[in-house]
Amino acid sequence: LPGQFAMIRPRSLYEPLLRRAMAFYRVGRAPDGQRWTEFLYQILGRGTQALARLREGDEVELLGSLGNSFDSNAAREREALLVGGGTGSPALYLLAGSLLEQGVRLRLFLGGASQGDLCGYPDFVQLLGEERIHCATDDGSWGDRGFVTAPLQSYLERLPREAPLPVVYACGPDPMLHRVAGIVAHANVPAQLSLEAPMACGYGVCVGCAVPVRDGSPGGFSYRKVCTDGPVFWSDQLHWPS
Amino acid sequence: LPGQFAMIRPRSLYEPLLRRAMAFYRVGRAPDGQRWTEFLYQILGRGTQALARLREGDEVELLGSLGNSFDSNAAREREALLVGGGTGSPALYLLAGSLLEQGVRLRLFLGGASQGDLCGYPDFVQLLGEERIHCATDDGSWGDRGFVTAPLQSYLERLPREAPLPVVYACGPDPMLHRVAGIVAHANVPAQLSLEAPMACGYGVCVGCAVPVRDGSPGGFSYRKVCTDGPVFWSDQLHWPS
Amino acid sequence: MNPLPENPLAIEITGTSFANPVWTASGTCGYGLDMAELIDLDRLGAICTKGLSARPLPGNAPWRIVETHGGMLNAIGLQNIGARAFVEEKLPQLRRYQARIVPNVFGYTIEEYLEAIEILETGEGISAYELNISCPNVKAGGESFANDPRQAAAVTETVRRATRRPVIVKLSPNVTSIAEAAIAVEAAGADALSLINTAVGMSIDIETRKPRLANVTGGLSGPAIKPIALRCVFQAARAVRLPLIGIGGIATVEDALEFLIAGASAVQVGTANFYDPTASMKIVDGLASYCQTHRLSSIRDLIGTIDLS
Amino acid sequence: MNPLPENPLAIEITGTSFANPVWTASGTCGYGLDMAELIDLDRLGAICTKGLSARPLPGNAPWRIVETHGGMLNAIGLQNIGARAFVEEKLPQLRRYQARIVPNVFGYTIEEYLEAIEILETGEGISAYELNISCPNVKAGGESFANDPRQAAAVTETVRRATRRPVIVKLSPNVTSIAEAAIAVEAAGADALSLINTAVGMSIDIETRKPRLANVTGGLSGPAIKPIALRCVFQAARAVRLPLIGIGGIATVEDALEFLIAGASAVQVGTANFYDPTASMKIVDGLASYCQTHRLSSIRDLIGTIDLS
Ligand SMILES: Cc1cc2nc3c(=O)[nH]c(=O)nc-3n(C[C@H](O)[C@H](O)[C@H](O)COP(=O)(O)OP(=O)(O)OC[C@H]3O[C@@H](n4cnc5c(N)ncnc54)[C@H](O)[C@@H]3O)c2cc1C
Ligand SMILES: Cc1cc2nc3c(=O)[nH]c(=O)nc-3n(C[C@H](O)[C@H](O)[C@H](O)COP(=O)(O)OP(=O)(O)OC[C@H]3O[C@@H](n4cnc5c(N)ncnc54)[C@H](O)[C@@H]3O)c2cc1C
Ligand SMILES: Cc1cc2nc3c(=O)[nH]c(=O)nc-3n(C[C@H](O)[C@H](O)[C@H](O)COP(=O)(O)O)c2cc1C
Ligand SMILES: Cc1cc2nc3c(=O)[nH]c(=O)nc-3n(C[C@H](O)[C@H](O)[C@H](O)COP(=O)(O)O)c2cc1C
Ligand code: FES
Ligand code: FES
Repeated sequence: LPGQFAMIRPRSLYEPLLRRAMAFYRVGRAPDGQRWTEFLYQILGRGTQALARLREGDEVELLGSLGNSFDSNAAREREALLVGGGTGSPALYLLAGSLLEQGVRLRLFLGGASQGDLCGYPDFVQLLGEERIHCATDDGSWGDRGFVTAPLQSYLERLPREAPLPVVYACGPDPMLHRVAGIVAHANVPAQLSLEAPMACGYGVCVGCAVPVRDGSPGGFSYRKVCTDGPVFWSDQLHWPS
Repeated sequence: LPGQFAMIRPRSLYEPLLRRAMAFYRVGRAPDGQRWTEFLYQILGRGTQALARLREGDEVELLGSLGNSFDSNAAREREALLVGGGTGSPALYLLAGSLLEQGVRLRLFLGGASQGDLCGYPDFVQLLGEERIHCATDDGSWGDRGFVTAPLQSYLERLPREAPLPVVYACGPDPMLHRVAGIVAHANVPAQLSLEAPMACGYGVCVGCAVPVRDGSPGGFSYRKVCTDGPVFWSDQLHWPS
Repeated sequence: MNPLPENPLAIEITGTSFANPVWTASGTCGYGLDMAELIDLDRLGAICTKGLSARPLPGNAPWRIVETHGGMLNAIGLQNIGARAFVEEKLPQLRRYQARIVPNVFGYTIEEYLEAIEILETGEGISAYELNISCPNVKAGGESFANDPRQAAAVTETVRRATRRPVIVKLSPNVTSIAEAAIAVEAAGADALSLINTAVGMSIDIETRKPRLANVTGGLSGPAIKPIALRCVFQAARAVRLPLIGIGGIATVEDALEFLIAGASAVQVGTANFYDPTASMKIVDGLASYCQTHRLSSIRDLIGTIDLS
Repeated sequence: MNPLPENPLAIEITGTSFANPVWTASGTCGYGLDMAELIDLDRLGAICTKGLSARPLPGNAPWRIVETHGGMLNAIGLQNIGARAFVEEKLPQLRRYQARIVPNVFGYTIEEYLEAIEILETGEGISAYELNISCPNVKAGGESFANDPRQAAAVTETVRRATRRPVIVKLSPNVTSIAEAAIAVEAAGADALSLINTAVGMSIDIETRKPRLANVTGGLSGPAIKPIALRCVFQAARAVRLPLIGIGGIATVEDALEFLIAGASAVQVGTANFYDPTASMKIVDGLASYCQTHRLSSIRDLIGTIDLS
């Protein structure tokens, strides 16, 4: 389901130990009935370097599908605004596809440090067409210069008052999601955010991936697990440390 | 030089940490003048598994040439008997070649647990011809059943008294070398043994590869480094723990 | 031949029998139930739960984990649902499986340990308690109970008096002498020792210059610490007569065998559950075939057989 | 702009200047000379020699090393040529290089430390001594000097009185409180601390059931222990005012930076020399470019800048 992920690492490699969380990017069924799935990752550290050394035919250890998924029903009768930053963008591809199938109008805001960090851009262009995609890069090498949250914000501000409120789906690094949360709160727009957190297990046993979620407990929040309670949370549920 | 080795591991792999010692198996110069070298290894543990995952074009980190070498002059005017066990055999290939060049008569005794452990057998056959190779395997799957030291011993025993004494060059696991040492001591034949020892550095700084060598010190021996003082020692120098 | 072949993997620890010596370690298998989809809990020797306290605890702020070479650091902050919720919500479900249930228990004072035990005493189907003594003793300047053999003994003695169930004391490697710690808690009435808990470590983000863990320091676990853990088991086996349960970097059957040979009667699989969820099952299978290929009628015949000649 | 740009990597430890904070660790670079073919000894901050004793020592029987996940165990048994042979045969050659020379010194009694120091005092070109206090004190039941802060202080004090050269005391991680150890040797007159030595560990061959090391236990080193080492440096930096030299699993410039930020004034590269002989050179280069990209006029401005806010 859109937003779910798997924990993967190359088979019988000793280091790094922990599997890496990867959102399902594309899935399908081959003519012979075999199911396939595609992940899209950016080479950042030891885990992704190890994945990058794999060659055709090499095996990976994979645990999934894990986590909850985006609620695409929330977009019924509304426009869907997808916001992806860096390695968060791949998580939106399946969602975009299923929203399109449901006939939802949608728009994608893609951000990254530089042009090469706009993960999946060519595939998104094919799926949605360039005119529905707004890009922003920190260095201005593609699209606007600056954070991807800027075009989102100005889009929301320019929406006609009478139009039905859109719904936002976002996935990316914490600082981006924090900004998105501020923008949607101000605009009174509902938003689903898919979080990244350091994960050891991915299936709920290590409690390493904790994120503060508002509730009735004494401190005003308690820790939930991104891997099993998430990775997708409603923006207004999240408690952002100040 | 025959008997020298290199310390190698795949480039930018995190685990295992330590390089593995590998004897130079074959060396040469390509038509374009580039030098090449070949190693022959048996997949045993983590280090050799990692090497086995390399594909054409992958890089390795290599430190060498390291260590001393077999003294092929010792075989002048004599017959040379080469004894290789398991992963020790590759160290003898260059030696065999250079002895042949010097016109030395030679004979090879190859041992291993099973047929597949007779490292380099096909290459040795090409170099020496089958008739000059005696094989022994623990399980009898090729050649004699039993230790490779048995055919060596009976060969030495059947040598005519008046013949000049041969010289033995051996490389293999400790128990084999220990047996060889006993046999050559009994037959009064000189022997050079190339030792294997666990090595961390290979260039003399860790002192992990110690082997007791007879000398005038109080205990009757002191520890030498296999990597820089060896790997080749005269059999009668070595102090075997009882 | 024996007409009723015994289970070669069965072991006994202070009068309680376990189907095999492979347990999952506290904090690495939740309350056991989350593992049920991935492994066969009926084939596990025992489950040590996430550390339970008398009252629920929220845990530390993120980040709580960092990967390191050969291991990971964690500073979860002992987040748990509390002993009462465990007894009421988790225990009834967990009892449906054959794996024995060993709640891991902690407190910040001796009284809190006692409170937690009293709540757990109301639950049925508990085979033993494992006391985590590596947490700070707020009444003794915040030093860990494990850092002072007298404090460790004091907790042990108090809990020992409060229950008839076996009490396993979990030792910390962050001490000058593991033997001294083992002797102290043996004298205080422990029925068995499990060792080791994590080693205190740290990691710094060189860009922000902040500790990577919100808690600054954390506990190092995984294969990186295996040699330390094995040494601790070996030393404890020489110091006390209690059954020992080996923990620390165990991921394969070879690892488990090393600990048994060093003197452990059972082992716990911790961090390996994260990166190889079926590790414990592979170890159970591996031990069974080891017994077969080595003609051991019982894995017990391997315990403590290290050859020092 | 400064017409004579200073060396941004220069550091000073108790009045002695070092061209850079990158040293090679005792026991991992021999007497320095074996490294000369592989690295440029003129570009190294200092060389800590293999541990030297008053008289030569033969060392342990093989096997002396075992590889572990992320590290290795060693039990070399302190094999060395003795302080006298070092002064006569190695020191004159070693002095030709720019790297400062720091003999690592040990003994099995306080008197033996003193004897070794007295011999080394006859040598010229020595910048400081590093005392290895992790070896057994045969006059105190064979426990390591490092295991008892009073014994550690006693060695420090004796050596401190016997020389005008700076005395660096090398701490062991195998203690309950590294802070207590640091405070004790600071009070005894140490000029600087280096930490950590190896962590005691063990490995067993499951086929023979024998320890893999002839010495049974050995010292764990390498990236596996880096988080423990960094924590020790951090804790010592909070406990004492002495300059600290960080050691433990340092293999890259990122590792070195972590230790500097945690409070180390210099670092030593150990096990990494084995599997990446040029590691120390890469770290020197890496620190230089770090200073450049981060606009630091001196690496000293980084020391102890950990941000705990
Ligand atoms: C639910 C989920 C889905 C994900 N989907 C994808 C995906 O589809 N494609 C993809 O490329 N990545 C995805 N990620 C991120 C991925 O799991 C790895 O964290 C990332 O690839 C870095 O791993 P690495 O081994 O390369 O880097 P590491 O060696 O782990 O670290 C490299 C650098 O990244 C930093 N870093 C590591 N983890 C995080 C984190 N969680 N947040 C911030 N910084 C971090 C480290 O501090 C370090 O500086 C996802 C993460 C989650 C939680
Ligand atoms: C000078 C020298 C030259 C060598 N040349 C070759 C060569 O040409 N080809 C080749 O295949 N190998 C050679 N070796 C052996 C090689 O260095 C490795 O030790 C061997 O390949 C095993 O490495 P591994 O990583 O596969 O196994 P590891 O994971 O290191 O260990 C696998 C198994 O082998 C055992 N083992 C490891 N090292 C030794 C040892 N030194 N003696 C006995 N048992 C050991 C371990 O205990 C373990 O059971 C040489 C060794 C030396 C010292
Ligand atoms: C994420 C995590 C949480 C842990 N929580 C606890 C705990 O609550 N109580 C406890 O006694 N030990 C806890 N431990 C320690 C483990 O039970 C075990 O002793 C340690 O991790 C060493 O084993 P390993 O290397 O196999 O992980 C925890 C370990 C990890 C990694
Ligand atoms: C093979 C070997 C020999 C060592 N010998 C000594 C020694 O003689 N004296 C000493 O103080 N430390 C000795 N050490 C410890 C190292 O100097 C260093 O403190 C330790 O290995 C941790 O650093 P590392 O992880 O970078 O190796 C030795 C370490 C190794 C691996
Ligand atoms: S990653 Fe382990 S509980 Fe979420
Ligand atoms: S392998 Fe290090 S000294 Fe020989």
